[in-house]
Amino acid sequence: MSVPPLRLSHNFDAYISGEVIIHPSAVLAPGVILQAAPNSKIIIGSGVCIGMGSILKVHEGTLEVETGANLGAGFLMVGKGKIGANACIGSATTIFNCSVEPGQVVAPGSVLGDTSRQISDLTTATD
Amino acid sequence: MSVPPLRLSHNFDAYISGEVIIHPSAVLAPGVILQAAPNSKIIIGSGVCIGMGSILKVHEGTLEVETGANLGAGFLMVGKGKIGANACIGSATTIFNCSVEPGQVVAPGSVLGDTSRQISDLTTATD
Amino acid sequence: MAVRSIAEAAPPTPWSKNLAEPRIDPSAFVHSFSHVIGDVKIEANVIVAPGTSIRADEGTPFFIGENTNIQDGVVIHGLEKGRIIGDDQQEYSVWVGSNSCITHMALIHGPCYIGDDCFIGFRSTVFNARVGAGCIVMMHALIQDVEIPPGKYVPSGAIITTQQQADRLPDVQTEDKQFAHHVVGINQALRAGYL
Repeated sequence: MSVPPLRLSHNFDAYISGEVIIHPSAVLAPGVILQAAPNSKIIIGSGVCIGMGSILKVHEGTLEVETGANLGAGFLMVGKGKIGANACIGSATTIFNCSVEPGQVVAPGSVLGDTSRQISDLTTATD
Repeated sequence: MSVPPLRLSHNFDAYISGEVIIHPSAVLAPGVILQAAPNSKIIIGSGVCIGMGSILKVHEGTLEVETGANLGAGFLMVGKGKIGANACIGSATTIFNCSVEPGQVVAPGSVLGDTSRQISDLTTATD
Repeated sequence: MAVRSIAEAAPPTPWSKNLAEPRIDPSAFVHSFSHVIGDVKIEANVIVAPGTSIRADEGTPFFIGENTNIQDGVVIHGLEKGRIIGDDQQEYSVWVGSNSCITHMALIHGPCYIGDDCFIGFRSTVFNARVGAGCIVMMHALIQDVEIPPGKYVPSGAIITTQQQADRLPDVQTEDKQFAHHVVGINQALRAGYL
């Protein structure tokens, strides 16, 4: 799978909007965007580490990142779900409307929760 | 393998001693300790994210964390080595005198670089 | 070097009304980024590195023998109940003997006895146990509810929770001592940063 190169954001600050609860021991790298729509929320637990340029957005329900989880640079999560405690998500991974078990390791550049139609005979199709 | 639970640090400041060069866009969670002995140094690249209570120490040579790498809460690194760009290291991992490739994901609670004697016939010994 | 304000009396609790304070030998070094709380006796030339937490606020008292080295990120704590007998035949929640090395991020949880000349490796846990003199415990090990005879070697990642396992541990060999010595040596190099 090919993923665009990660680049450092010009903006060192995180952008946070809506109901977003961040434990004081969590850290957000530069350029992180956390956005919860009305009637939904984002919860970031203790010791969580969110890599540069990551984007987490939820439009309904709760998106929770549990204690000690580590989200690599360029992580994208859209929709509700839970990243379990101490899970480790490789850089440039996309998670759509699903969850990750505690302690789980996700390879960099993965796509989880993609339910779109797969075309098996394209040589460019990925795992 | 058993690892002690992560604990919240009492110290909200990082403790830094010796020649430690930190890019202004890197972020350090509470309780991080970075320590370089004389004639050695630590380099923390842009967009790096270092989780709560992590300890990085080098006694000779250079310990470098490249751009976009994420080090989970309670990470411990002792000795020289390089954490490659965008690598993602699970929480409570120990790295002793060795390196991690760019983009690599390391499972939480791992030990890398341990060259101590292994005992194969202890049924209790783990990988 | 003088001990700074991090040595505190234990807070009053339902089980302990007395505000015991640490007793720290003037030759010991306690880093200002560490916490030493309650009835803790620290002997000569002990080093307590940054980021350590030695809290005798529940189980008490603690003893740390001379020349012992408590590295960064170590936690020493004790349960309210349960005591071990120290080398002076008194009761302690945690006893750590002389010339021992408790390395980075180890968790020493009382009731717990660690003898003289022991090495406890990175991130290992010792809880409700006795570790005899001269033992070497490597990294990420768990020792709980057992008594380890003197001079035994616990490999990295071992989980020793029954006495049968403890009795089958191999003896320390020269190479183990060299490895432990190497790790302690690294800390000596880094110590220049504190003093």
